[in-house]
Amino acid sequence: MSAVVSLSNVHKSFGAVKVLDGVSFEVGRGEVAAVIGQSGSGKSTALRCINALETIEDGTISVCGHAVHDRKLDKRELRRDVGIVFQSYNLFPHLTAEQNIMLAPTCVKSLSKAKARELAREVLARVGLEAKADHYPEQLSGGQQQRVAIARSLAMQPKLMLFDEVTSALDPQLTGEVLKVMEDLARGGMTMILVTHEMAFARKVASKVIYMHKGKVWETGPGAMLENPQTEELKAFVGSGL
Amino acid sequence: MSAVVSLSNVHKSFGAVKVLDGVSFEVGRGEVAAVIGQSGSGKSTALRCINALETIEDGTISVCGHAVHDRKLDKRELRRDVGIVFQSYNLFPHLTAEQNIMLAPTCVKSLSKAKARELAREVLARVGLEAKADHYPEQLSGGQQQRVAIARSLAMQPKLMLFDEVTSALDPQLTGEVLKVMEDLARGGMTMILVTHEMAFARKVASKVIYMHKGKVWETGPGAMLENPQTEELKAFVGSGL
Amino acid sequence: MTYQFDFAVLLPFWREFAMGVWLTLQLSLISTVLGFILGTLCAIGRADGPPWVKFLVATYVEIIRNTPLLVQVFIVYFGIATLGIHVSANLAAVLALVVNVGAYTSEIVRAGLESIHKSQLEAAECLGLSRPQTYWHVIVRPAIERVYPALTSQYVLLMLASSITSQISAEELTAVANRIQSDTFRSFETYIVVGVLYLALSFVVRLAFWLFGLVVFVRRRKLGTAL
Amino acid sequence: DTLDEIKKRGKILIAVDLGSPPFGMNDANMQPTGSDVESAKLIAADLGFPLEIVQVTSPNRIPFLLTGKADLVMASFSVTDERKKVIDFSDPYGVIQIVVAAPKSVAVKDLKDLVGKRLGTTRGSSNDKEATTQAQGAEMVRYDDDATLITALVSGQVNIMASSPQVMAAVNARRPNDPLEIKLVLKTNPYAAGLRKGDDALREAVNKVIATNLKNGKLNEIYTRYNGTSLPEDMLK
Amino acid sequence: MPTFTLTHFEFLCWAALWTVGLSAIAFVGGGIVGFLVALARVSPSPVVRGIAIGYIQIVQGTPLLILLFLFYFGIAIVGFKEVPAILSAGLGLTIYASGFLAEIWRGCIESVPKTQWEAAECLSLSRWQRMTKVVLPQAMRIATAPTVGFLVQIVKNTSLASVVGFIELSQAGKLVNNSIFEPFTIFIVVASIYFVLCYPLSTWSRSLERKLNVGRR
Ligand SMILES: Nc1ncnc2c1ncn2[C@@H]1O[C@H](COP(=O)(O)OP(=O)(O)OP(=O)(O)O)[C@@H](O)[C@H]1O
Ligand SMILES: Nc1ncnc2c1ncn2[C@@H]1O[C@H](COP(=O)(O)OP(=O)(O)OP(=O)(O)O)[C@@H](O)[C@H]1O
Ligand SMILES: [Mg+2]
Ligand SMILES: [Mg+2]
Repeated sequence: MSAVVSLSNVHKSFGAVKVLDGVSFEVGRGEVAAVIGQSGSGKSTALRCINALETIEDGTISVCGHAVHDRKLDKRELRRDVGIVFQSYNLFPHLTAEQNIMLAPTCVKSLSKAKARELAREVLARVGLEAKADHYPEQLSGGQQQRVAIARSLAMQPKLMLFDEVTSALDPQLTGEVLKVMEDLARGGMTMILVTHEMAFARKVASKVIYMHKGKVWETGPGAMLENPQTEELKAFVGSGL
Repeated sequence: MSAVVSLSNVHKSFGAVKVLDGVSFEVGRGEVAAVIGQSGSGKSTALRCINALETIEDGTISVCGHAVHDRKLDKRELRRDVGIVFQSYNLFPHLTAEQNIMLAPTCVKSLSKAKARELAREVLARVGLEAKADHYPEQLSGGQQQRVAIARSLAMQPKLMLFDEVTSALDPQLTGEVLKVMEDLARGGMTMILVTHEMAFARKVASKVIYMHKGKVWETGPGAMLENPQTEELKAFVGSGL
Repeated sequence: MTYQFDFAVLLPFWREFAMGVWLTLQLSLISTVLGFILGTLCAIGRADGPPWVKFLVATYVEIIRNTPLLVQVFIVYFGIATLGIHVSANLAAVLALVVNVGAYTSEIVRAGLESIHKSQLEAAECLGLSRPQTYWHVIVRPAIERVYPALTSQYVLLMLASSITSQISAEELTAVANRIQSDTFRSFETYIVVGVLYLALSFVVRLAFWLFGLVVFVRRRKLGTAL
Repeated sequence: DTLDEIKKRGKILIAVDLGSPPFGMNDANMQPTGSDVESAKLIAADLGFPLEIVQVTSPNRIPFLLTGKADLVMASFSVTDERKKVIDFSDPYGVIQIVVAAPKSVAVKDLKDLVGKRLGTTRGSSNDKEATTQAQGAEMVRYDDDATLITALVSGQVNIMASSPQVMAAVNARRPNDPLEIKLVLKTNPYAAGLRKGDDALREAVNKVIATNLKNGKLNEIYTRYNGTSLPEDMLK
Repeated sequence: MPTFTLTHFEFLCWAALWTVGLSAIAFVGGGIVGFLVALARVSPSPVVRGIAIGYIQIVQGTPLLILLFLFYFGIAIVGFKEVPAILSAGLGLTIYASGFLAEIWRGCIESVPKTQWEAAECLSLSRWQRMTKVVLPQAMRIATAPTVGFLVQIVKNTSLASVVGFIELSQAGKLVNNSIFEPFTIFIVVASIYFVLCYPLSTWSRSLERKLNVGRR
């Protein structure tokens, strides 16, 4: 089984609202999957389930060999393998960029301060922010904050990265900066799942596109499927989304 | 001298920032002057100086016969003659629409409650809001709030009305409601100065357009001047603004 | 007004005043540190503990906040004696002050904890931080930074309130004042002097907190945000 | 002067410390009682004025008098030279000893044995002053009033006291198992009513009443009733 | 040996009435003085503002105990000899409360946006009219919760009036203890009475605060 992530018949509700209604898909090693769909279709929830931020009611989720649906799951082990980046950055405001990045390696992997600092410089360089190591989040632009957040995840050397609309709070120029970093990652062979509204980006980078609608996976296929939608819903969505 | 408002070589700084750098213009009785210009060019500040909300460092301002630059100016007398409406409405949240309007006539002009109420109904009718007299600001839409703010100024029967971007917080439909009221006022012969981003409205209503740039009056002329800008700056501004 | 003021009478007592100031400072410092620890633990317990801890802390906070410190001091001093434990007045004073200020601290810190957004917690969780690590690095520290000004005010009030412990024989500043005024019969002058000393003390305490804040909250220093 | 003022006012204000049994305290119905209270009633009656009792504690007795909140202080107010500098005293109407008392188990033979021991007393009282000067090296534990001192002794917060035998009696009534006993007598002080300096007319009047009532035994009766012993012979003549 | 009886409880309850009375005096007096100080604190004149700041600093930087002593003896020194304890204790507490209430209310006044002041100014309202018709009505809504909260502090702090001989609840507790010597029982009862007085106020204050926050959202 070469699938890094595999969801099978996943169900999830918030109260009376059915948010995931039998979702199944697989993402293989080195693949870049783009999840698209209307607001409220359950994209974020699916991502959060993969990272065990939400518990599911039915179905199975396997991520890098961890059985995420299992109640006995060791979440901390799972999260050594999975990095996630949110739309709202969620940097720690009281720590500098560098300290934000160093926190997890020192706490979780027990790296020495010096080693962790070295690592931080390295990942900051990868996102093009060596110069901002000592800046606090509020001193950085949105795009820079988002890149620090990506660097923070990268520092844990995850096998899988999840991105939830990481560019939708940014203006076009800042969006460009962040997308560039993600493209680099994709080229470097990182397995990635990204929820995105950037159709152009999805088409360019994604090896697999997952279209969600009303809590279901409505259509799956390669990037090219966006040019030739099979269902009415995707047709409407792509028509409006571009 | 038929000028209701006349500014001559007005200077004003905030700390080290020069905001008004020798501003001069005149507005005659019954004229409608539109002040346009980029963000930060000093439009609002000029308006606030006319109403003595800011003190100036140099130059003279005469408004309806009051020497506004004079330290001994009786501000309350000035403000009986000048009404101002802000972008953010600034209605009093603890009073109903009617009470908002009645406040100044009863306090300042010592009108009886009954007279003031009659007056309030009258001006509310002029802005098309008779039905909303008993509503509190938070029960009104943005456009309705803005119209109540205009009515509140009108109730003092000012000789001059100042409007500072009164529509920029509103969506197009609400903007239309407010602009209609202002058009009516202009037709009624009210002297008005309006800071606005609505070029189309300026062109249609204004008898005089004042283009400000970097704290200076860059160009002045009739509404038609917008079709035929003399300076590079106005050309660029009109080009982008439309 | 026929009263003749005479502050010179108090001069020979400067050593006593100084001793009183010293004990007041000691009482305040110790109760501040211990009260802070107790209060922070309670706040965490109330925000994130099992139901019985929540209930316990809530009860503790409500009882303390709705009864006078004076009565609490008496209950501690005579209450634990009734149980057969005999402690010095200073220890009893510290105990009462800690119990008192712990409740107030817990309410302040709780407000700070609640102001930390849930997404911060999730971010730490997703980085694989354990619960205690998350608490320390991501929640407690920024929360305290946020409520630091409120805490400062509370601990200045604590310093002032420590005057009550003169009632159970702690020889702090107010006790010294009471003794000196009955020696010199210059009550008005004595209390004026002591009032001024307390004002100076509260200034010193505020200053100390400000300096401490500069050292501990690096970000505020670097960004120049007021404490 | 004060006597005129009393006449004008139509009542006399006498300060009594209700926190120092048996001189001043509350009975089971929370009414003021004690030898000072009864003496004050007697003196007020003989002076011919209705009495109003003003409550004081030992540290604030003198300020009360000096600031005119009371005309007369009758609060087991020992006559000392220092106090005489600031206020006047009437003739004594009682005596009070300053003693060091401790349980049997504590060995105290002379002042040296007190070094390093904790000695409970009432802040600002003459007991406080006497013990502080005589028992050098002892640690003084001062409470605001006798009531708190007694509570502290009964609850065992302190074990040795420098106060009056009357306080000791009050303590012993509440700790029958391990009673205190008198170890040292530091001083025997006559106590008297305190007045503002220069209130000579009032002092004369009060002195006359005290002399009469010492002679007719009424004051001694009151003293004996509350203190368990009678006044010294030489005061009664 | 007498024990704690209904008589004593009754005595304590009567004393609690004095606590309530003293609190009322402190609250009303402190409210009036505090209101004036709060107005002075936001006055346009730097001198008036400075005096108000100084007053608040001094009151907030001195222990209530010392304030009470100062007033108790100070009043007599300036010549009012027969002022009853309740008045001088009331005065001390009034000054104390005014210092804190002034600061609370200043915060509420300043939390009314500056644009409201400007709007009122532009309608030609006088400074007094701006304050009373526009700012205060808005500030008052914000002020209720912290004010009620501070009322709890006042009720509790009247216990310190015992040190100047005023017989309120705490002093009554001491007196009862004096005659029956059950410190633990008595002070627990005393604490309970305070709790009964204060708890409803705290709860009320908190519910007001919640309502306000909901309203703002
Ligand atoms: N914690 C929650 N409690 C209740 N309902 C929730 C919660 N989180 C999400 N939902 C609901 O679940 C549905 C799906 O949410 P989800 O965030 O997964 O959508 P999405 O596809 O990510 O949309 P968007 O593009 O707007 O982010 C929505 O209707 C949302 O209101
Ligand atoms: N109270 C103030 N203190 C300091 N600087 C100010 C203040 N008010 C305005 N400024 C500065 O003065 C300049 C001019 O401001 P002004 O509000 O007059 O511009 P404007 O033309 O109205 O712009 P906009 O279209 O954005 O409203 C700006 O650079 C602004 O930052
Ligand atoms: Mg989403
Ligand atoms: Mg503007």
